Amino acid sequence: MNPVSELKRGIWTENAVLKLGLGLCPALATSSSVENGIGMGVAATFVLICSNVVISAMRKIIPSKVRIPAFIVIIASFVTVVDLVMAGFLPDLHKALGIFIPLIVVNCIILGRAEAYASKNAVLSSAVDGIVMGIGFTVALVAIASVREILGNGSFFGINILGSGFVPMLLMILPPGAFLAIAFLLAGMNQVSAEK
Amino acid sequence: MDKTLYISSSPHVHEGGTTAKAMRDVIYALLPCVALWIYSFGIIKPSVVMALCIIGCMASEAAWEKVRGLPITIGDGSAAMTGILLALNMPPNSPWWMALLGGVAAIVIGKQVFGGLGYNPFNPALIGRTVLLISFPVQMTTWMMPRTHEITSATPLSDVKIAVGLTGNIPDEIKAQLGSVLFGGFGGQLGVVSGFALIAGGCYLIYRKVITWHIPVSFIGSAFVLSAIFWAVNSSKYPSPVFHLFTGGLMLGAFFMATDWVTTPITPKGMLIFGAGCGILTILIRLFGGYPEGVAFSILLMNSATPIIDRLTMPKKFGLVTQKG
Amino acid sequence: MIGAVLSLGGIGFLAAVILGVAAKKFAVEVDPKEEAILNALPGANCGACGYPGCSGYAKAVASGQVDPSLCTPGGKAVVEKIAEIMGVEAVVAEPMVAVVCCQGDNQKAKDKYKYIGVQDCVTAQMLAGGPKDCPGGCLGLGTCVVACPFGAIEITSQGLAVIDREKCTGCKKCVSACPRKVIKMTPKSASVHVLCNSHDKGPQVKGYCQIGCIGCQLCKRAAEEVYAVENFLAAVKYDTYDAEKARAGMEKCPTKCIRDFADGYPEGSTFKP
Amino acid sequence: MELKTFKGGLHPPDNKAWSEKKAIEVCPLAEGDELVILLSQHIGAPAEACVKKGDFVKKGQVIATPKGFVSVPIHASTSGEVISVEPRLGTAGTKVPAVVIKADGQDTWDENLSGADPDTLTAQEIKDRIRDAGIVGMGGATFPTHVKLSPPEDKKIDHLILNGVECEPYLTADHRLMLEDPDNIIGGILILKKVLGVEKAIIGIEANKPDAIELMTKACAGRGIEVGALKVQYPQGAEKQLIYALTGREVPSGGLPMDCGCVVQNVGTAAAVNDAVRRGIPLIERIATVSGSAVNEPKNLRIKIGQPLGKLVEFCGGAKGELGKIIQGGPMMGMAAVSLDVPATRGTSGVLLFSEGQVLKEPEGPCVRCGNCVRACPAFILPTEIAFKTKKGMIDEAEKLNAMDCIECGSCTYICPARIPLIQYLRQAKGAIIAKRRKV
Amino acid sequence: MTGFFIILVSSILVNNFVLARFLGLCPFMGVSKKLDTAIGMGAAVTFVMAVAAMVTWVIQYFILSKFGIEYLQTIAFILVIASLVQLVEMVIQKSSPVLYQSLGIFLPLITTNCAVLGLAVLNIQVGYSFLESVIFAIGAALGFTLAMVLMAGIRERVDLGPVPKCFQGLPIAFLTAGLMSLAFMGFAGLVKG
Repeated sequence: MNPVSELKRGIWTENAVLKLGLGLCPALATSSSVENGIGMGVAATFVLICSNVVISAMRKIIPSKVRIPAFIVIIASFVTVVDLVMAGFLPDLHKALGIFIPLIVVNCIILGRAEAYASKNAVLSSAVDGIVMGIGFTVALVAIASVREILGNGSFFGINILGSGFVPMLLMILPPGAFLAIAFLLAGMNQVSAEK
Repeated sequence: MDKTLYISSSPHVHEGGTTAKAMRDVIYALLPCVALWIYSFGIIKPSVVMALCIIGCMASEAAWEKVRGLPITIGDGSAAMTGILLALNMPPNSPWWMALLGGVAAIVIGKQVFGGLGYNPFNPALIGRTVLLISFPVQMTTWMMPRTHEITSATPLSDVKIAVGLTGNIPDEIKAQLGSVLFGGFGGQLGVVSGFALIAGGCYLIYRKVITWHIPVSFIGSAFVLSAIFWAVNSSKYPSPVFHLFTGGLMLGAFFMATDWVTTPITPKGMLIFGAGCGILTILIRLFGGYPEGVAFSILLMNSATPIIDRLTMPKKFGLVTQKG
Repeated sequence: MIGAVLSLGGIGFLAAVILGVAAKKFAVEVDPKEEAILNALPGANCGACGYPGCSGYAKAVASGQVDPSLCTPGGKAVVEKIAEIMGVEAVVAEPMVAVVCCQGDNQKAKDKYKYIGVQDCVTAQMLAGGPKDCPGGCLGLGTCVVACPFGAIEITSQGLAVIDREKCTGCKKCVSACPRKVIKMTPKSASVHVLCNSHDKGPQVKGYCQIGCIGCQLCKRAAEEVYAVENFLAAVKYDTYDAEKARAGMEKCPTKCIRDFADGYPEGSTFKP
Repeated sequence: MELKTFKGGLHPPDNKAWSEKKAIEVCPLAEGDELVILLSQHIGAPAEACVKKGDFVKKGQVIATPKGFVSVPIHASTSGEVISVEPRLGTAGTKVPAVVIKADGQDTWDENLSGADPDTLTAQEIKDRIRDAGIVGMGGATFPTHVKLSPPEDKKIDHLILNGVECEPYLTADHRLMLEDPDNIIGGILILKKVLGVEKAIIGIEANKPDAIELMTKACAGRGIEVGALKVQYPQGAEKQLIYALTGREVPSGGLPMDCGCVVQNVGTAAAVNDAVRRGIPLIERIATVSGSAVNEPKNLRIKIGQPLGKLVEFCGGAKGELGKIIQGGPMMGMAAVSLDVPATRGTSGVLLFSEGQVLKEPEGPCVRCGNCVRACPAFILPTEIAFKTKKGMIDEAEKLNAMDCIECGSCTYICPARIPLIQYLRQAKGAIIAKRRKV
Repeated sequence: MTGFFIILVSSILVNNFVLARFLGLCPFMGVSKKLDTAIGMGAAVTFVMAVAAMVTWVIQYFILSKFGIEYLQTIAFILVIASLVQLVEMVIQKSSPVLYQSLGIFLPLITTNCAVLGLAVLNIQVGYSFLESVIFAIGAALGFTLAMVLMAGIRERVDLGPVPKCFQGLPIAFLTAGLMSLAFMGFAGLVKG
């Protein structure tokens, strides 16, 4: 297993958000600032890695008939852990992400990886899969969030970078801006991969 | 056979109209309003805004088509028309970059992304305006007083909205002014300064058969009826129907934006529903919504319902009626 | 802690019991073979098998009454896979490709009239029998291009339909789409074909096309086993095809209406042999 | 005068002034002229030639016999020698079976033809005479008349409608016929009324022919025939629209006029019926308008079936300027011909020559959804939606949008600012739907 | 009564689940290609949401709160919703094959529809009463359906148009959704709350 190619797979070729169209809800909802995006990305990555490991370890003892409910319960447990940890240590971020923390449970990426990868592969490679997929998700979130924060607020990671002369385009941090940003990002990705 | 002839499917004659001709008609119909608009707000600034909007539209259309290797269609006048309509929807004292940006947004995300003329589901000019309104609420609501050119953020609609929001009633001093709405004297969108020019332009379009009466009549009619009902219930809180019709962008919307061919229903019945929906939503947003003006939103909302309306109002084909006698 | 375990366990248990009972009570059978076959099929829904889409064909094969070798686009691999699922022996038919039997592009063939209208061969054919003077020639308006589910057909810069022999899967969609029946199915192994579809007599053909078959019989004389001439139109006998002999006949053709695709595609095509 | 009309449609400039004042002239036929008589000049099974090369035929003699019920015989239009029986270039631009006669210049009638008093004949005998005379709808559709006159038992017919609308621009043939030969028309109407056993007969005439309305009203007075003046609106002369305008009845979708108790006949057909029954003359001649921007002298002609279009044009002073298009029939529904060698048929109501500059060459643009086609459509369907679906090959969708109800009047295409050949897409859709239905 | 009305209007128009709250985007994008399926999906979501709102409300207040284990909310809710959806699917498949044909295919999609879980969590966060929860659920589902039906209508048209290659598929769908969301901004402030 080549870590570079794996990473490339997670970030580019099989990027969950930008290539496969998974995990869209949090990608749009929590990308109004780069900070939120990273917070969401890290939280989801954590859940992804843990659930991948546990499911991979238990893949032989879970009967295939009830595997989906079992997966969901495992994922939900980790989400609860993240929820509690964030509430305790990062109350502001927890508040900003709000309902989308519990909603990590139904993030299709996580269940998708569990079903497509972790339930068929060994623990170690499942963990790596979780890491790269999580990084891919985080990268996508940061990309969307960067566009939105820079255009919509004139800042990056909370730091004003475009100076005071810039009039922020409020639209970009509002819901329509999220849709437009991801639309153009996706189109750009398509264009780049078509030209390759 | 020495010479090959032309062969095509019947009919072999044509009425003569082209899309470009119709677009030109719309531009002609707008000219009086444009002239009045520029005149009322002091020639130079509004002219620059108008020019930049048109340039933004036409240049982005040409550039987009050039990049995609398509035939350049700015000659059909539709981009220019979008630019003019966009300008009429903006404060005459807008900053230059806003006019340009509005034009680009209108053409790129409002039209070309969908494949160009004929395929856009939303009115490009209104997309441009709404993007600007939401992005730059301050700049987009900094109006000028006609003739005096005094900078103000007040329009009759926002005055009423603020007053009602604060006190629950329209104060008498504002009420006294509302009567003069027909004759201008207020800051704000085009409707204030040239309501009559817009009506004349609209009638010209109907006469030229570019548009039909359905949408303007049902738009204005439903807005009138609904606002009249509210006014009759409580005239101290809700302004009169005449006030509603002649303020903001209602006339412009009813004659020029809601009648946009591409984004509105094709069946006459659908057009009536479309117009009525626009009128009702406009009044509801004005009276109860967060924004003082609702014409642009209501038309965009109805644009999104156009395919459904078209489907629901498909005419009953000939010969489907049950035989009488 | 105990409350948590108990209640969550309770909810889980309850849900499991309900689902378990429901699964028994509401069980609906699905043929696993059908699903396996559907997964094995290419999923192009091209209809070459004669069934409405891949799922229709999967159902038919699973019922055991239909030959598993009807999927031409899938080729040998798919047939073998299906045969394996069904537990029968695979019989793979000789792969076929479609060929546009015409080289009369807008340089070489005369037009009957100037056509204005919908760019579609079927529609143009309805108007005075199509703009080409030749009654069988390719109209080049691209109805077959639209019909091809595999993107294997292009219209050359000179207005002639050409089929890529590599991309063609033999699904016959173009054959039924063409209003002039100028596309024919041929064995993929044969690369020499008579590219003309006019049954008119020699002088008439010469009148409207520089590259049409005039029925002169020269190819037949050079290679009797490979060529036949019927109704003033030469044809390759694919049953007794032989590359060398076919080329011998091809070289004799005075109008060059016989082409070996190994030498290249007609002028203006972007396809490479 | 209150004018009746239908819903939808439009009003193209009629350009009738060029020929409406011109009296009908006989298009001459000289010795040695070739007449190409196509064996399929009607809707239905083609007739089968019963003469062979070298035979001498007389004017009015049967040269091809009908095959099947929906078919009619074909007659020689003049006397002369059959020089070949072979496929010739036909109206549709392809080669179709034809009998070619070389005129002997004598124009000798077949002596076996004889007329009869319709009052002494039964309905069936009249119908037989009509069929034997080869009479078909003269409006251009060329549906065999005897079939139209034989509705099934369960269809009660109470209206005979005569189509004198001539809503196609340029054409004035029916107009002139009504002005010059009203008695022949009325005679035919009376025969048709007797065959159908109906009390009520209405002649529909568009208001742009006031002289014809006046004349026909006067001539019909007291003979149980009404004249209905109609608004000038295209396609007023389409069967279903005409019935609606005159009676307020709608022909059911997918049905025929007889399904609402009506039979529609062209005025020209009525005249031909009169000739056939009373005088025994088969359908070998008809009135046609030769007009258009590329004709020197537009005229109304009495032509012989089988005369090449070129002869007709020649008699009208020939073509002028650069010829771009030849149209058989009217400009709205007529078919473009590939050459002037194409012979006139029983359905040739007009020959229009358009100059090069008049040919519509604008490329098809994107639909801007102006809705003009929807408002113009007399069948109340959505032409542009159907065209759009057809373009994408979505034939089932097109069928759901009632593509089959299109009457191909061409109004949508005439009015379309994007110059989309809507009607061609509709024909494509209809063809595909029919093919699909056959397959199922 | 006005309270219910406000909840309804707010959840359908102002805070539309899809266009303003970004909930349920996956099925929104996936199922809005055709109008008929969009309507079917809308009906299925409405039904499931209403039932889920009721069940989760009961669980929250009669089990989780009783035992003081609110932190298990996520696990309990998702468990219940997943089972519920599967149960509904099985029942429909057996009892009405016709309904299953038109509706059933959407049911598995609903399990991972964050709108359902989001709704359940929101109900508890806002502290709605049982009846309010149900009203909110119905409003949210209607809003979801409305957005999806409008979207499907537009997409049926847009997808047939000459959309630039790189925008085909998801990008143009997002762009359309963005413009719809833009239009729905007009409802902002329509009701306070």
